Amino acid sequence: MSRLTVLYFASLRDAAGVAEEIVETEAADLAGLYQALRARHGFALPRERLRVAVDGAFACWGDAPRAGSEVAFIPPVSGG
Amino acid sequence: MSRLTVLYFASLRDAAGVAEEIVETEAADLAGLYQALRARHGFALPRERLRVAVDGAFACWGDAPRAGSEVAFIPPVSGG
Amino acid sequence: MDAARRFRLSAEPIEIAPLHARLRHPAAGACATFEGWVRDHHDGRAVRGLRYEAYAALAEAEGERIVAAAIARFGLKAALCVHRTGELAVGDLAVWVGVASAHRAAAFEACRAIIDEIKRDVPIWKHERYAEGDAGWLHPDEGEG
Amino acid sequence: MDAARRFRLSAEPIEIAPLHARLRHPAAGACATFEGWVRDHHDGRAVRGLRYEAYAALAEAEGERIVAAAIARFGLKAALCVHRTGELAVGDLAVWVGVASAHRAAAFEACRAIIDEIKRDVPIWKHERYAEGDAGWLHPDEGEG
Repeated sequence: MSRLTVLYFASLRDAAGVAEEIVETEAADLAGLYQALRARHGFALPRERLRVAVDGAFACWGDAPRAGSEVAFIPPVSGG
Repeated sequence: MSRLTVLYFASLRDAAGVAEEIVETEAADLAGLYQALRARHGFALPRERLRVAVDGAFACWGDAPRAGSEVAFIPPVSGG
Repeated sequence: MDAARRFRLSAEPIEIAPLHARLRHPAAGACATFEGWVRDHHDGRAVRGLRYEAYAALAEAEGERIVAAAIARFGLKAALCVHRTGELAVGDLAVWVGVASAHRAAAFEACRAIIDEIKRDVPIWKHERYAEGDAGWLHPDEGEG
Repeated sequence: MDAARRFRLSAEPIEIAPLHARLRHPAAGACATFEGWVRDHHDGRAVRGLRYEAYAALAEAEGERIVAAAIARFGLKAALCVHRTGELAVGDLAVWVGVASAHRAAAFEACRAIIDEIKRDVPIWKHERYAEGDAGWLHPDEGEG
């Protein structure tokens, strides 16, 4: 069981209703973490359209969730 | 015999020693006019590297010199 | 803007003059800039204004990486980028990119590469408000935008 | 600058702000600019300064033609160009091109096309002064510059 912080942006934040939350997870990897949170919050975006970042750097979906880390799911960007 | 004004720019003006002059020419075309003026002033640039303009618009070397017109020989440009 | 930083987010209107001044270099013969302005329409819909939100820590790291990589790749004398966050109206400056290089080919290519990569990789999201009163986040499919 | 003219020669330093203001358009999402600056070197020689001379009547007609053609070809919202004449020092602005369009691809391509054609077709000549004390007109071979 890992306890970590998850950040939500843009449409994910609107759907979650919060910009961040503390999560306890038993997921084996970040893909599993997103799957669980998508089910809980009803996120419309499938994982294939997102990127994931840990502690302010892009990470891989196969990485294991680290206790105490800050995980962000990055919806398709639209700056510029 | 046509009497016209010739304008010189950049290295052609330096070589001619004047920015413009009145010329009387019997040349059949503007190419012949340049040939005569090149011989007179010792221009280094061959005609193949120049363009020619008449009355403020690009013209053709085969055009006949028109009395009263303003002819300019355009050395390779270097603006920008 | 911190003299060592070449990308930043700005919650305030972007002032171009001091950015432009930082590009000056005696060996630079070419300066290319790009500005993204808020348009009055998008995908056929009338736009009233928008809001940009960023994941600031990652956006600033990615932006800095992109600008630094362009400087190295194109041999630039200088390059800078600033991106707005917060509320913007039609006509407002959303993003500014400026580069200086010895010759113009590199200046154009680098400026284009920087804005393309900013739009592709920097975690910033646009929330558009439409004339009809509704609003929404833009999450373009790959290749869009 | 006369509001109807989109190219002009300037014997005085070019002021960017009023030119930039003329590019604004509510349907424009992209603005690209190009500036040519006097470099401190050319072909390996140290440059102290330079002078631009133009055949004004033909230069203004050709410049106007080039900018108008780019507006039509790229569907621009606006485009302007000003080129200096007279004496310039290292770092001075020699030429400014600015374009506004709905999207960035057209803005970059049009801005590049305008400066390329200005350099190729507009009768303006550069007289460089070198650190060694000599000076000369630049009459580049085709493909140079």
